[in-house]
Amino acid sequence: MGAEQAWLLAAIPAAMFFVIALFGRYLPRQGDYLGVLAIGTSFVLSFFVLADYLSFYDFEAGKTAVAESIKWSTVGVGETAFKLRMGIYIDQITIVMFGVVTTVALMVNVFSIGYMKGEPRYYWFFAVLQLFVASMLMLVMADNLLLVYISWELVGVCSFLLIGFYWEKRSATEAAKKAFITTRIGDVGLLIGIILLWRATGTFNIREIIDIAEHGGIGSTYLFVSVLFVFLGCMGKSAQVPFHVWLPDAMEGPTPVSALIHAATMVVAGVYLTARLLPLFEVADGTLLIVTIVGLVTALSTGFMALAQTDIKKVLAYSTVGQLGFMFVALGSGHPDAAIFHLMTHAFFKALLFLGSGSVIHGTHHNQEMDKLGGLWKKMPITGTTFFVGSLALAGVAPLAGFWSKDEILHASQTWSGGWVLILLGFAAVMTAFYTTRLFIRTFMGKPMDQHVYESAQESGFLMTAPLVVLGILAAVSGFVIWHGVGTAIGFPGGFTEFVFLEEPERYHIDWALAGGSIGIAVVGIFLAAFVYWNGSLERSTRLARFQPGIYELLVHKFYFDEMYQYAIDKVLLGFSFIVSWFDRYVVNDTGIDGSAQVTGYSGYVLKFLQSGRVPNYAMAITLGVVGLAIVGLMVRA
Amino acid sequence: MTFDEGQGYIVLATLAAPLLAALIILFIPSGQKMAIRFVSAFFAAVMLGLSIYIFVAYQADGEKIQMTLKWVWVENTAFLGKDGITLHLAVDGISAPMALLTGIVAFAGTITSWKLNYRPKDFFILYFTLLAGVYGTFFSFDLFFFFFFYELAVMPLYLLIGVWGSTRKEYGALKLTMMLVGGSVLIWIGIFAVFHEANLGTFDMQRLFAAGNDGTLSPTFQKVFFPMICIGCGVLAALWPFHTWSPDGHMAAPTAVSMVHAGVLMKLGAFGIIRLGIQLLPVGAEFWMPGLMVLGVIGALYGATAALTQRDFKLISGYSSVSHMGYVLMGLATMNQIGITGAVLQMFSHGVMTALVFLLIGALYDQAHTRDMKDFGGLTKVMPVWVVFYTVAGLANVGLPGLSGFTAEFHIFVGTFRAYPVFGALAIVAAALAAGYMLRMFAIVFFGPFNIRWKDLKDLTPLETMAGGLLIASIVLMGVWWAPFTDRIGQTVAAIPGVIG
Amino acid sequence: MRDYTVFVPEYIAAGWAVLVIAVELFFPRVRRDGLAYLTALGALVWGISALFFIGKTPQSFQGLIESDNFTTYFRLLAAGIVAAVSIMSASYMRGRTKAAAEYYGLLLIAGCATVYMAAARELITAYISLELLSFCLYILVGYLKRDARSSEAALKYILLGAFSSAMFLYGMSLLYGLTGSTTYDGISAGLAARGSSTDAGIVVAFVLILAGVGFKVSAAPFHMWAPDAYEGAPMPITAFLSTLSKAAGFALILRLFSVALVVDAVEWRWAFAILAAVTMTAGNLIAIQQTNLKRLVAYSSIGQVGYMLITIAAIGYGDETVGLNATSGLLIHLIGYVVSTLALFTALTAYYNKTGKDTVEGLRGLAETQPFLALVITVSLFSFAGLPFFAGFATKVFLFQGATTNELLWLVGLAVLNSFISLYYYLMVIRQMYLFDPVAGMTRFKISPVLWVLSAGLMFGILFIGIYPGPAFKAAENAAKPLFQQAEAASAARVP
Amino acid sequence: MATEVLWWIFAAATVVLSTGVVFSRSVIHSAIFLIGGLAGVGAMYVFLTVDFLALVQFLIYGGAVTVLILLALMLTRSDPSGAKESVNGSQAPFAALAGVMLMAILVSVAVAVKWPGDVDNAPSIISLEAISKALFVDYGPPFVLASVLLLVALVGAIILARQDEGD
Amino acid sequence: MVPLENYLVLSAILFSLGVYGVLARRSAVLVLMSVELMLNAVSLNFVAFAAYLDPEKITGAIFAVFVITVAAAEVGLALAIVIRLFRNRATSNVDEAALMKW
Repeated sequence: MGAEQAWLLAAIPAAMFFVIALFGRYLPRQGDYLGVLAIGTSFVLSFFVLADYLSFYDFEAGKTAVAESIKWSTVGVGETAFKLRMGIYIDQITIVMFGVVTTVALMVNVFSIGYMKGEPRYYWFFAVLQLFVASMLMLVMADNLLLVYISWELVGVCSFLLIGFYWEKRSATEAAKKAFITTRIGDVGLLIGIILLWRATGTFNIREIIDIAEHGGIGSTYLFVSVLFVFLGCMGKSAQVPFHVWLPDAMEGPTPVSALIHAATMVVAGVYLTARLLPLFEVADGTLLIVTIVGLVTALSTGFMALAQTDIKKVLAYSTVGQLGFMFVALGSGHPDAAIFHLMTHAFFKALLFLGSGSVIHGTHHNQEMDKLGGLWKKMPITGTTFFVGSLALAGVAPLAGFWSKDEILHASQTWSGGWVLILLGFAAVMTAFYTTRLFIRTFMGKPMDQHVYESAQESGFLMTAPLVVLGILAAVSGFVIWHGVGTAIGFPGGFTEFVFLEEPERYHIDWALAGGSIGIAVVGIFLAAFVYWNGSLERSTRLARFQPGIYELLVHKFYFDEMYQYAIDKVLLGFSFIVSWFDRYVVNDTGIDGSAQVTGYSGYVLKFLQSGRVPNYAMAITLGVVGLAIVGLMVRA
Repeated sequence: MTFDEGQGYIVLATLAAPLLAALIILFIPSGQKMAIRFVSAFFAAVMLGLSIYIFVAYQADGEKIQMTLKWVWVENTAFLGKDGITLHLAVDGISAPMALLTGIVAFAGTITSWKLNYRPKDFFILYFTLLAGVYGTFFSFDLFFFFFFYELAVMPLYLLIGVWGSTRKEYGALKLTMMLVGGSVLIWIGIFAVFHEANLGTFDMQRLFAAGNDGTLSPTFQKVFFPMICIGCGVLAALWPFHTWSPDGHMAAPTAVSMVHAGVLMKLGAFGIIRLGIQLLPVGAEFWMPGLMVLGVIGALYGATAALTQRDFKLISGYSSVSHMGYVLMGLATMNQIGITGAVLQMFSHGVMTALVFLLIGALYDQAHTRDMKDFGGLTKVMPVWVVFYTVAGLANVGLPGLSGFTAEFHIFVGTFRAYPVFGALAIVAAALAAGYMLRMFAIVFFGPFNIRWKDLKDLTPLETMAGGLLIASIVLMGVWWAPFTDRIGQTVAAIPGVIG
Repeated sequence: MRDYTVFVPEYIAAGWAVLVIAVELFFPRVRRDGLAYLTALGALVWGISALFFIGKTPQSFQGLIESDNFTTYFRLLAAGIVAAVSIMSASYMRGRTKAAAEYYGLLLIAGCATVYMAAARELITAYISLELLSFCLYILVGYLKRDARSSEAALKYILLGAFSSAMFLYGMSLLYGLTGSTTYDGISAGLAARGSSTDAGIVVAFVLILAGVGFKVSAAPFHMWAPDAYEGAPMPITAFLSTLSKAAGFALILRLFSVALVVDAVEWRWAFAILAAVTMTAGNLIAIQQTNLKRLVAYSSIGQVGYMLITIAAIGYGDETVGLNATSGLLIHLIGYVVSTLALFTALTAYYNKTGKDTVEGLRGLAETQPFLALVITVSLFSFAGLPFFAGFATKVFLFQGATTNELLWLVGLAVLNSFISLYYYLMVIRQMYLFDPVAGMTRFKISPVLWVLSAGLMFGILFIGIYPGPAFKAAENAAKPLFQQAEAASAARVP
Repeated sequence: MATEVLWWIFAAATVVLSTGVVFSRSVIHSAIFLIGGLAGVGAMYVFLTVDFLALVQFLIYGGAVTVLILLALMLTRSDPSGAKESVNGSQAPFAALAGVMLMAILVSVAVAVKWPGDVDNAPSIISLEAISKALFVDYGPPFVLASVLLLVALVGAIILARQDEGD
Repeated sequence: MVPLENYLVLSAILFSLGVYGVLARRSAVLVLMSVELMLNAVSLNFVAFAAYLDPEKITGAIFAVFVITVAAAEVGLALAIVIRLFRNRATSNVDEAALMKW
C-alpha cells in the first residue's frame, strides 16, 4: 500500500456510506460499528501512506509530491478538445490533513456511539458521517480544482444533512438551509474562479495552473480577479466575515457533528484550499493583503460576538470562526506552515472542546445554556479536566498546543511592516483567552446556577470520555512537533515548519520576546475573565453590560448581521421574485400570449357580422369585389 | 428499403415498437384494463431495451451517422428528385443519448401510469403515439419526416392533458397545444423555404446540410430564416418569452404526460435547433447565436427567480424547467463543442431529473389532492423513500456534483465561459438561485413539524419505486461517470461544420 | 372529329339516373334505401368504367370537349363523391322526401356535369355544364320542402348563382369580343396575338370571369352564399356542395386558366393572390366564432379554398414546371380534402340521424356515447388541420410546396399561419367530444352498419393518403400533365 | 341614315323601359316594363341582322318568361289588400352607387378599348342556315347538355312547386 | 352606320341597371327580373361581337341562344323556389328571408 493508492482512504468510507444508508436499519446496532471500522481503516491506512510518503520524500531531489491521475473524459477533437483527468496529489499539506481528518473523525465516531445512542435515524447519522469523511479526504488529496469543487460541494451537502439531522425542529431545518445557501453563495465565486483559471490555462490541474501563473502565463488583473473569486469560496466555507452567519446556527446539529464539521475539518477546507493555492495568491498582487484583512476582521469581530453568548456551543462556534481568522492572517502573511500548524492544533483542541461540551450536554440532559450550568467539575471530572486542558490550549497558554501555533502566527504576522497586524491579532488573542475562561468558569466552576440540572448531571460513559482523553493528550502535546528534535524523533524530516513550507524549509527558533508577549496576552485575558466571573457571580458582568448597554446589545445581536441578511432576502430577493412572477403571469402570459389569441378571436367575431343573411348584401359583396378588383387592375395598368 | 451495416432494423424496431403497441391496444377491448397495462409495460420494456442497445452499440469514434435505414417514400415527381422523400432513419452521437433518454423516461412513465384507471386504453394509445413521434424525430434524417414526427409528438398532447389532466386542464391543454403547433408552423415555413431555396428536389437532411455549408443556401437566406426556425423550435424548448405554456401545461398535465413532456418532448425543441438551426443553417446560426445566448440567460435567471416564490410543486418544476432549458439554449448558443455537448448533456440530465420530479409530485398529488407546499410539512415521517428520491432529484436540479445536473451544467458553464464569460457568470448565479428555491421547498415540505392531516399518506408503491430507481440510477451514472456520454456527443458535435473548438 | 365512345362513362351515369327514376316509377313499393344503394352501385360502375380511360392518349370531341387524364381524374373523384353521398343519403332522406328517385338521379347528373366542366375546352360547353351542375345543386339544396331553412338556402343560392353567372357571362362576352373565339386554344392564340391597346378590356373580362368561378368555389368576397346554403341544405347535400361543386369549380378554373388564359397571366395572377389571402383569412377567422357544425365546416372549407387558390396564382407566376407542381399539389390536396370532408359528414349524418343535433355543443360527450364516431370526426378534423398521419398533412405539404415560388412565399406563410388558426376551432369541436361528459340522458348508442363501414373506409382512406401519399400524388401529377403540355405552345407563342 | 335615327330611338326606349323595371314602385309595372325592355333588346338583334334571335327573344321572353313572372307575382302577392310596402331594400343608395361605379367601368371599357375587326362598317348578315348548322352540328354537345339542363330544371320546378299533403 | 361601341355601351347600361335592381329591390321576383336584364345585356354583347367581329364564325350568336335558354330555365326554377319559400314563410322579400346568418 503506497501513497499512490491513497484514494482508498476516501473510497472505503464512501462505500460504507452506501452500505449503511441502504441496509443500516436492518443491521444489528444499525451498523454503527461499520462506521467506526471504515474510518478506523482509513486512519490506519493513513499511516501507511505517511510511511510510504516519508520514504519517498526527498526535498533536495525535489521529490516532495506523489501525483497519480487517470483520464476521465474528453469532449470533441483537436487541440481545443476538452480533456479531463482525475487524480490525487499528495504532499506535506495533504499528509497533515490526512492525519488531522482521520484522527478527529475516528474520535468523533467513537464518541457518537455513546452520544447518539437511542436517537432516531441512528444509522443515517453514521452513514452521512462516512460520506462526509470520504469527501473531506477526497478534497484534500484532489490534484485538480474540478475534483476539489466536487468534493467541496459534497462536503457542503453532508453538512446540510447533518445540521438538519433533527429535521422535526424548524430551527434545525432553517439552520441547515442557511448553511447550505450561504456556503453556496461562496461556491458560486469558487466555480467562477475555477473556470476563469481554466479559461486562462486550459487545465484544472493545480500544479500546472500554478506553474503557468508563476511563469506569468496569466494576465495580472485577470489572475487577481479569478483568485479573488476562488477566495470567495474559501471565505464561504471557512465562515469568514461576512459569510460567518451560518456557523453559529449550524450548532443546531448533533454535537459530534459540530465537533467534526464545524471545528476540525469542513470549515478548514477554505484554509486548506487557500494554502494549497497560496503560490497563486503570491503571484497576484494584493490578494494576500485582502486575505489578511478578512482574517483580521473575522478574528476581532467574532471575538466580540463570542463575549455576549451564553450558549456553550455558540461560544465555541464563534471562537472557531475567530481561530480560522487567525489562520487566514497567517496565510495572508505568506506562511502556510503557520496556518496549517494552527489548523492541526486547533483541530485537536477545538474537537476536544466541542466533544467536551457534548459530554456536558449529554450529561445534563441537553442543557447547553451557561445560565443553567455551573460547578460541574465535581460532577464530571474527566470532562472537566479535559475541557480545562482544551480551554488553556485555546487560550494559548504555554506549553499547550495552542500556544505554539498561535505564537507561530503572531511571528508570521510580523512580515506585515508596521506591526498593525500583530497588534490587532494580539488584541484578538486577549479576547480569545477572555471568553474561553468565561466559558470554562461559568460551566465548570462556581456554584451551580440551576440546582435541578446540577443534581441530575453525571459523567458520561467510557465511549465518550475515552476520545476526550485522547484528544486532551493531543491538545496538550501536539504543539511540540514544531521542534526539530521532536519532528525527527517521530520520523519526519524535521520540525513542522521544516516539513510544511512554501519555498524553503526553516528550522524553528523560539523568539522569546514574542513568546513572552503571547503568554502575557493569554494571562491577561484569563485574569480579566476570572476577575469578572469568579465563582460564577454575574453582578460584575451585568454591571459591565449596563456600563455600555448599546455595545452590549450590539454584541448580543452579533452586529445585526442576520437581521441585515434576512432583510436583504425577504425584501430584495423575494420581492424581485414576486415582481418577476407577476410579470410572467400578467404581461408575458395574459397580455402577450392569451392577448394575441383573444385579438384573433375578436376579429373573427367582428367579421362574422358581415354575414348578414340578406341576399342583397351578399350581391353587394360580389359587386364590390368585382368593382374593387377591376379598379385595382386598371390602376396597376395605368 | 436499404439497411446500412445491418443495424438499421434496430432503429426501425425502436420506432415501430410504440406504434405497434398503440395498434395492439387499439384492438384490446377497453374493459381489459390489466391486459392493456401489461401490453404497455411490455412494449415500454422493449423500447427501453432497444434504446439502451442503440446507445451502447453506437460507436463513438466510428462513422458519425450509424444504423442507417433508407426507405424511399415519394420520388421522381414534379418537384421531387430520385430520393425525394425518404424515410431515412439513423442515429448519430446526439440522437443516441436522446433515444436512451426516451427509453428510460417512457418506461418510467408507463409503469407509473399503472394505477391510471380512467380510460387507460385511450390513454396508452395516445401515449405511445406521442412516443413514436419522439423517437421518429430523433431518428429522422429527412426534413419531411422530421417535421412529420415532430407534429406527431405534439398532436396527442391536447387530449392527453385535456382528458386526464388536473388543474385548469382545458386552458393548459389548449394553450400548450396552440403554442407548440404555432411554433411548428414557423418550422414548417422554414422547411418550405429551405427546400425551395436549395432546389435539390430532396428533403434528405445530409444533402441539405451540405447545401447549407457550400453556400447553396445563401448567407442572406440563412440569416433571414434562422430566427424563424430557431423560435419555432424554441417554443417547444421553453425559449423565453415563449415559455408560458410550460408552467400552465405542466400544472395541468397528468403525471406520465408531465414526465414524458418535460422529460423528452421539451428536448425536441433544442434538438430541432441543433438539427435545423446549427446543422442546416450554420451561417445564420453563427450570425444569430448571441441573441439566442441573451434569451437563454434571461430564461435561466428568469425561471429561477420566478420559481423562488411559487407554492405549487408543479409551478416550481415548470419554472425550473424554463431555467434549465435556458441553460440548454445557452450551451447551444456558444457554438463551441464544449457548450453544445453540455447542452445535450443537460437535455439528458434535465430529462431524467424532471421526469423523476413529476413522478414524485404525481405520487403525492394522487393521495393528497393538493399541490400547495404550504399545506405540507415533515413529510419525511410518512414518506421517507419519497423524500429521499425527491432530495436526489432536487439536488441534481441544484447542480450538486456527483449527480447528472452538475455534469451538464459544468460543461455548459465551461463552454459559455470560453465564448462569453459574463453570461457564464450569470448562469452560475442562476444555479445558486436554484439552490434557493429547492432548499426552500425541502425545508417547507420535507422537514419541520409534521402536519397530522397527512398521517395516512402512503409511501411510493413498489412500481413507482422501481421507476424512480431507474431514473435515479441514470442521474447518478451520468453524474459520476459521464465519459460514455461526452464521447458520443462530443465526437458528433465536433464534426458539425461551423462549430468552433 | 367525333368519337362518341370517349364519354361512355357519362352515358352510363346519365343512363343510370334514368334507370333509378324508372325503377321507382315501375316499382313504387321499392324501399327508398334500395334506390340509394342502386345509385351507389351505378356510381361504382361509372367509376370502374372510367378506370379504362387512365393513361389513354387525350382525345378531343370537336375541339369542344377533351377526354384526358385530367378529365378521368375528376371522373373518379365525382364517382366516388356521388357514391359516398348517396349512401349517406339513404338513411338521411328516408322519410324526409317523397321524390327520392329524382334526388338520386340528380346526384348522378351533377356528377356528369362535373366531368364536363373538367373536360370542357370551350366556353359555351363550360358554361352550360356549369349551369347544369348549379341547377342540380339548387334543387338538391331546396329538397327539404317542409324546412324553411332549406327553401331559403335554395333561394339565396339560385339568386346569387344567377347573378354571378351573369357576371361570368359578361366577362366571357368581353373575352370573346377581344379574342374572337370561344375555344380555349383560340382564346389563348388571340390573347397571344393581341396588342396592349386592349389591356383594360382584358383586365375587366378576367375580373368578371373571376367573380363567376370564385362564386362557384366560394372564394371571398364571393363566398357569402356558402355558409347559408350549407346550413340550410340536407346534410348529405352539404357534403356534396363542399366536395363536388368545389372540385368542379377547380376543374373548370384549372383548365381555363392554365390552358386558355395562362398567356396573359400578368393580368390575373395578382387577383388570385389577393383572393387567396382574403379567402383563407376570412374563412378561418369567422370559423372561430361558429356554433353550428355545418357553418363551421362551410367556413373551414372556405379557408381550404383559400389555400388552393394559391396554386392558381402560382400557375400564373411560375413557369411550366411550377404550374405542373402546383397543379398536382392542388389535385392531391383536393383528394385529401374530399375524403376528409366525406368522412366527417358521414359521421355527422350518422350522429344527426340519432340525435337531430347539428351544433358543436350537440357533440358533447360523444367520446362516451359513440367512440367510433368521435374517432372519425377527430381524424377528419385533424386531417383538415394538417396534422401528420392524416391526409391533410401530406397533401398540404405538397400543395404548399408546389405553390412555393419567390413571389408567393409570403402567401404560403400566411396559409400555414391560417392552418394554425384553424387548429383552434377544430380543437374546440374535439374538446366537446372528449373533455366533457354527455348531457344527461345520453347513453351509448349504435349507428347503422352501412354508415359504420362507409366512415371506416373513408377514415382508412385518410390514413392511407396520410401515411403513403406516393400513389395518390403520382395520379394527381399524371392528371396535371396534359394541361401543361398544351400550355407549352401557347406560352412559347406569347409575344413579348 | 334612317336606321341610325331608329336605332337611337329604340336604344333610348330600351334604356328608359329597363330603368322603369328597376325603379317603378309596383311590381306589376316592372313586369310590364320588362316586356318592353326585352322587346327593345330584340329590336337590337334586328338591327344586328340576326332575325332568328330576335324571333327567339320575342317568343321566349315576351311569351313564356313574362307570363311565368306575372304568374309568380300573383302567387306570391303577400297581402291581398295591396297596401304599399317599400319596394327598395335598406341599401338602395349604396346599390345605386355600386351600379354607377360598375357602369362607369364597363362603359369606359366599351369605349376605351380598341376592338379588333372593322367595327364601323355595317354588321355582316348572319343567316339562319349558318346558325342552325352551328347549333346542331358544331355545338352538338352543349346543345345536348342544354337539353338535359332544361329537363333538370323542369323536374326540379315540379318537385319544388308541387303541393304535397302537409303544406 | 351604327358602330359597335354603341351596342356595347347600351348593354353596359342595361347590365348595370340589372345589377342595381338585384342590389336594391326587395321582391325576389323583381330580383329575378333584374337578373334577366343582365342576361339580356350579355347576349346583346355576344350578338354584337358576333356581328361585327367574325362574320364567318357566329359563335356569339350561338352563345346568345344558349344564354336565353338557360335564362328561361333559370327563371322557371327560381320562381318555383320563390313559391316554395312563400309557402313556408309567407313572404317573397329577399331581405326577410334571413333565418340563417352569422
